[in-house]
Amino acid sequence: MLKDLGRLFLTLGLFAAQNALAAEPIKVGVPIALSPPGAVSQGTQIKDALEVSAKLINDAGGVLGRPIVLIIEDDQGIPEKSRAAVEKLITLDQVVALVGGHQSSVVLAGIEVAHRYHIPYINTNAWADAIRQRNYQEVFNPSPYNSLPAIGLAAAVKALAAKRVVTLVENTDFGIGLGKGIGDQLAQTTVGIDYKYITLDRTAKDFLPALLPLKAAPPDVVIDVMLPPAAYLLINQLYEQGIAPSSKTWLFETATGDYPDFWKNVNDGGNLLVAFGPYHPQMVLSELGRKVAAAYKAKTGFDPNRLLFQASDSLFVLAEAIKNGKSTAPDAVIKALEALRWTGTRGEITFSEEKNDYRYHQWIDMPYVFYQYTAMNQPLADSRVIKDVGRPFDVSRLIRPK
Amino acid sequence: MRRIVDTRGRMRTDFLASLAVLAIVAFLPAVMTSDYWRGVIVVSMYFALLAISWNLLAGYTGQFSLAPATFAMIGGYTTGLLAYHFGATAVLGIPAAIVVGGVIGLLLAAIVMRLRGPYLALTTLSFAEIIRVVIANSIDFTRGDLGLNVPSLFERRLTSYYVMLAVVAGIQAGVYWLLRGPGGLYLRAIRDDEVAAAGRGVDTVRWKTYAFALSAAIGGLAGALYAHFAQFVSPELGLVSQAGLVISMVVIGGLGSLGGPIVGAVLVYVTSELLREVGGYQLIVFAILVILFARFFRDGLWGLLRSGYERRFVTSDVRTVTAE
Amino acid sequence: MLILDLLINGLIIGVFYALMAMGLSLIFGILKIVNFAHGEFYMVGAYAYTLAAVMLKVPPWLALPLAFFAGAIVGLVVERLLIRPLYAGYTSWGLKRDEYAVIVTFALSILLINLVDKFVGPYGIRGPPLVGNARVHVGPAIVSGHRLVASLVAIALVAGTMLLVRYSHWGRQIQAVAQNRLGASLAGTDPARVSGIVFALAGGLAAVAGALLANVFNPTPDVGLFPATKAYVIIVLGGMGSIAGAVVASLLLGVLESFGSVYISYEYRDTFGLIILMIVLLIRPQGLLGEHSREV
Amino acid sequence: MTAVSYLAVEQLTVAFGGVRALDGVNLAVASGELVGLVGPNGSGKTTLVNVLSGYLRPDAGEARLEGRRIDGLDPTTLAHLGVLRTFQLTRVFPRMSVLENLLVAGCALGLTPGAAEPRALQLLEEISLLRLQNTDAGRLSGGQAKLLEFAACFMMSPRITLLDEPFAAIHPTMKEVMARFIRRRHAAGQTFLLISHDMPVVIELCPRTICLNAGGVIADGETRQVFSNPHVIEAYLGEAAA
Repeated sequence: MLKDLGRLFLTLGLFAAQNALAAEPIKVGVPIALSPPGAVSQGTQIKDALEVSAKLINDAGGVLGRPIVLIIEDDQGIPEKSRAAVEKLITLDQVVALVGGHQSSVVLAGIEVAHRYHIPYINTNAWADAIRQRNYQEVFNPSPYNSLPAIGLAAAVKALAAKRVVTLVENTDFGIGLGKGIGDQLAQTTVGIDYKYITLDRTAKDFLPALLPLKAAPPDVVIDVMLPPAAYLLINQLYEQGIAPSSKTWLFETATGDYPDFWKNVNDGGNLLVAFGPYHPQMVLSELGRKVAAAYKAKTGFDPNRLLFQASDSLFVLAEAIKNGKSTAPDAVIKALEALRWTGTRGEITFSEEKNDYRYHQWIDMPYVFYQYTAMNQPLADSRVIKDVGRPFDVSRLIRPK
Repeated sequence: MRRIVDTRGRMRTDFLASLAVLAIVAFLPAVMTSDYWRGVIVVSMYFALLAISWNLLAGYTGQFSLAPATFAMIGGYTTGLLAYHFGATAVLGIPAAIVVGGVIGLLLAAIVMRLRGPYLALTTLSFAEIIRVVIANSIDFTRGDLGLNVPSLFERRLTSYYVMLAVVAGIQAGVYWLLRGPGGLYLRAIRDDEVAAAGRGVDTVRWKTYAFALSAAIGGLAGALYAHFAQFVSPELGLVSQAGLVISMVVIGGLGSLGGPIVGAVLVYVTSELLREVGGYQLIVFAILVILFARFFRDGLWGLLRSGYERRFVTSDVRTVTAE
Repeated sequence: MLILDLLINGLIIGVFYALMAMGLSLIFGILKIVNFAHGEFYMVGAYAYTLAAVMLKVPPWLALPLAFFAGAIVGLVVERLLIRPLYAGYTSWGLKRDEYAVIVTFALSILLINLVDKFVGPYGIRGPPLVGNARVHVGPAIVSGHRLVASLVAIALVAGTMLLVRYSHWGRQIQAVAQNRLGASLAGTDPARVSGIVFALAGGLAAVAGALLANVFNPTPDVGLFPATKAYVIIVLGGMGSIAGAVVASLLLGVLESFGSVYISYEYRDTFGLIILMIVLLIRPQGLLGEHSREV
Repeated sequence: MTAVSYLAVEQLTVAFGGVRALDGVNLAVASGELVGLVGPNGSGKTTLVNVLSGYLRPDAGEARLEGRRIDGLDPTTLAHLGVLRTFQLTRVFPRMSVLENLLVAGCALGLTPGAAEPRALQLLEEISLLRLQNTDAGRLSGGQAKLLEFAACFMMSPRITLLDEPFAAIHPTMKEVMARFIRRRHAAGQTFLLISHDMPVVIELCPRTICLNAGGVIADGETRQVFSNPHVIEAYLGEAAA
């Protein structure tokens, strides 16, 4: 209800801006999950972030003197719905590009449509390498990619000298991809590690049946590769069963720890959890990054988080590319994006040309950290950085659960 | 001037009227140039096929299956998997989808043959869920929840538009042909009173099996066509809520009438696209509509239109019985 | 001690299934219809509990009965508005009884889910636990403290309901109507009133199940689908309309799923019950513990 | 004497749980007979008809039609063998027109729609429902429905017709139409087994009557004698007393 009113006012606001600038707006499509079973909290953060960024751009006079208008479609995190949404945005709303995409399976369906209509698609938060491996020239990835945490986690496992590692992955391209990826990295870096990943249904409610065997034979490391709300259920059930975090078992987490509603849904389970973070408050931000963070805090009251920066980077690189290419024509935008070398919220963004595995059109050297919560309800800022940007995983900083 | 119309006469009128509706749809593209809205109509034709197939089973045979969407999913995956694993084209995929759908329909018929009312509903619901869970979890074979990309059939949207329309018209004609013959009598007899039908010599087992298989085959065809149009299939196609959508279409359009399913499908789907802008109230609206129709206008929109028409042109003795 | 864990958790889940299934079974018993909106009674309870506790800061132990009443009221309203026509002079050849029941309860479920999705929001909110301590050691086994307490409450409710149906005045009326609607009404029991009672009771029980599990399965608009499907399986296994049967079947299913998902297949665990349901209906349409009914 | 064993029932037994609804029933009906089947409530009349028409499997014993075993066959098969019945609670197809109700029966038993229609219209004429041929059967009065259900048995001339309480709760004039119809068919050589509570009608219509009690035959013979048979009187009085 309110959500819709909000959306209504937003559009009105943008029309105002449009009239102010008296120029035809640049329509940007935003297919994201705003209702279940999608990762709604992701969708909402991305939505807020994009709206904040669009406002910053428009207040600064827009792009080529034209305002950016976001056209948001709820895809419920369902590939089928996303396909339809992207189709609608392109054919009906005639958007010049798509941003905000998250959840790999959904994006994989979306980029097919974008590719068919040859419309640039900027992937905000879909990690699956499969997206890059399609080698679609329309698709650009300022988002994290599975190989990034995979490499980081393998290093961490090695540093911990862990022998048995179990990854719990959601049944999506993101989850399964990362589950396999970690295995490959472990195989390369370390010898003699007993590794397996268990696929969980992200719509399931009760994971105990899958967890109890772990309880019987506790591994050294459990890695959670799920998205909320499933991730929250999983973390709670892992804790309540005394599986992890525990004196025997570390709990690692890849995509949930820095969500604004993390502590609302997770109690004791979150304490002493070690998480992968494409962003951490202790990271140095660019000037733009600080501006965005401030605007976001002002709008939502939430502290900045990785999705904020990923989302605004997606919109900013698009705006930048249109500026440089002096056109919204697909080919011009794509060319400009490929040539782009520009400092975003967390560092200089470039898209690799190398058509190899996860590399194509990927911002490869994106900064990331590992951090550990050392108390319940601890703000992200106070959490302890275990692996800082460009540094190795520092076991000595970890606190072992009792 | 008023004429007396027997049931067959009424059926003919219904059939012609439904063709008229399709004719209107055929002329739409002249005024409706947006590719998107043409796409919407294509999808509503997909739902029309499902609605027809379910109406044949529930409306005319009284077999209240909750698995109409399941056969669409089966059809979609048949052609999708053939393409994914063996690179087969639609030319093979679509017939395969019809056959596989039909065969699984036979299987379901065998399972539910002795079941009625709530038992039938529960069993078909379980059947639907089993198929969906299996497809959604056999990740290595079906890519599970992630869905499957399916090669497109026609480059031009207008082609898909008219092909889909033609298929609907063809199926509608086929169903009409079946219903106006003795087969139609047997199915409706089974719907009204299976026990009595058997006692009068109707081979209830055989005709129920036909109904299930036919309905399932149509569902398979619909799913396959949709998959090639959308170029994507996922277990979403078989969700219980999808079945709910199909049922709503038929109930609002008119359960057990020839035209109801088509009108219901187009109306419900197009409205839901329009309401989408207003932010997802469509399902609330439809749920309420369905309850109201089931409660007060049991013959649906089509029934209302027809009784209006007959009150005007036809002597009263065959008028629909909603009045009671 | 894997076996022990599986057994305990299977039984715990089973008890919650029972809360769902008993109501569904009661409804089927007196009206011979399946309520396809039963999962939404559960959902209503889950939200009533969580919102009361989180927004209004009602202590969990008070929010619990609150949830019961919320569910009971919804059940009562549904019965009055939608189910009455089934037996209160429902005369139409246009739409048969079963069909009406399926359509209406089906639509009702879609309606309730989307109403909540719209007006409360799609986010999962975690219900507060009934006990602070998140996990307790029972001998060798560790169990979630909340689950333990919740299941104890559930056991009490299940037992209470069974006693109520068997011995109380209302209970006897319910049995009477279930056995012979006409006879009961001749004997001076008002079937309509009994149906009202049954729906209220069913709604309440399902709602409490939702409330008790709100801390384990964060309530979302579609949270009811999963327990409802289980309840369908159970009433068929238990013999449609048999309360005791439903309870036994609930525990069986809980344990079966718990073991099956470890020893047979985790991915396909949700199909076990459904497959059994189909097999049972195939060989014994009246369910495992149900008794025969004559055709002509 | 093959005629005697036209319909032969031997040691037929049906048990529901502990209760024996039919307990070793023996009876024979000759071709062209019109036999009344009477007995107090729960004596097993309807159960017998349900077995003969295939709606119930006997637990023991057998039933033969012209020497062929018919017990355990399903209703459809039996209908095709010419065993047709009506139901105590009338069963018509409510959402089909009166005409269609007859067409179903005709086509199902092998008539082409072309051949079935005139036959149906003629029957409707006979039971004076022609006027209502296009009305939904669900809107007929109880009596009209019974007549329709009855007529449906005669789309193809049956081998034997089992009538379960055809006179129950119908208007006297309807009763007359029904009785006339039965008499005419009987005269034409049709075989009937007629369950009825309505003594006068049975006495008037049926030359021969069989009386069941507690699942067994207690009297079988010329109708008036059966009704004067002490066991029969006692059975009915017993019921009255109860």
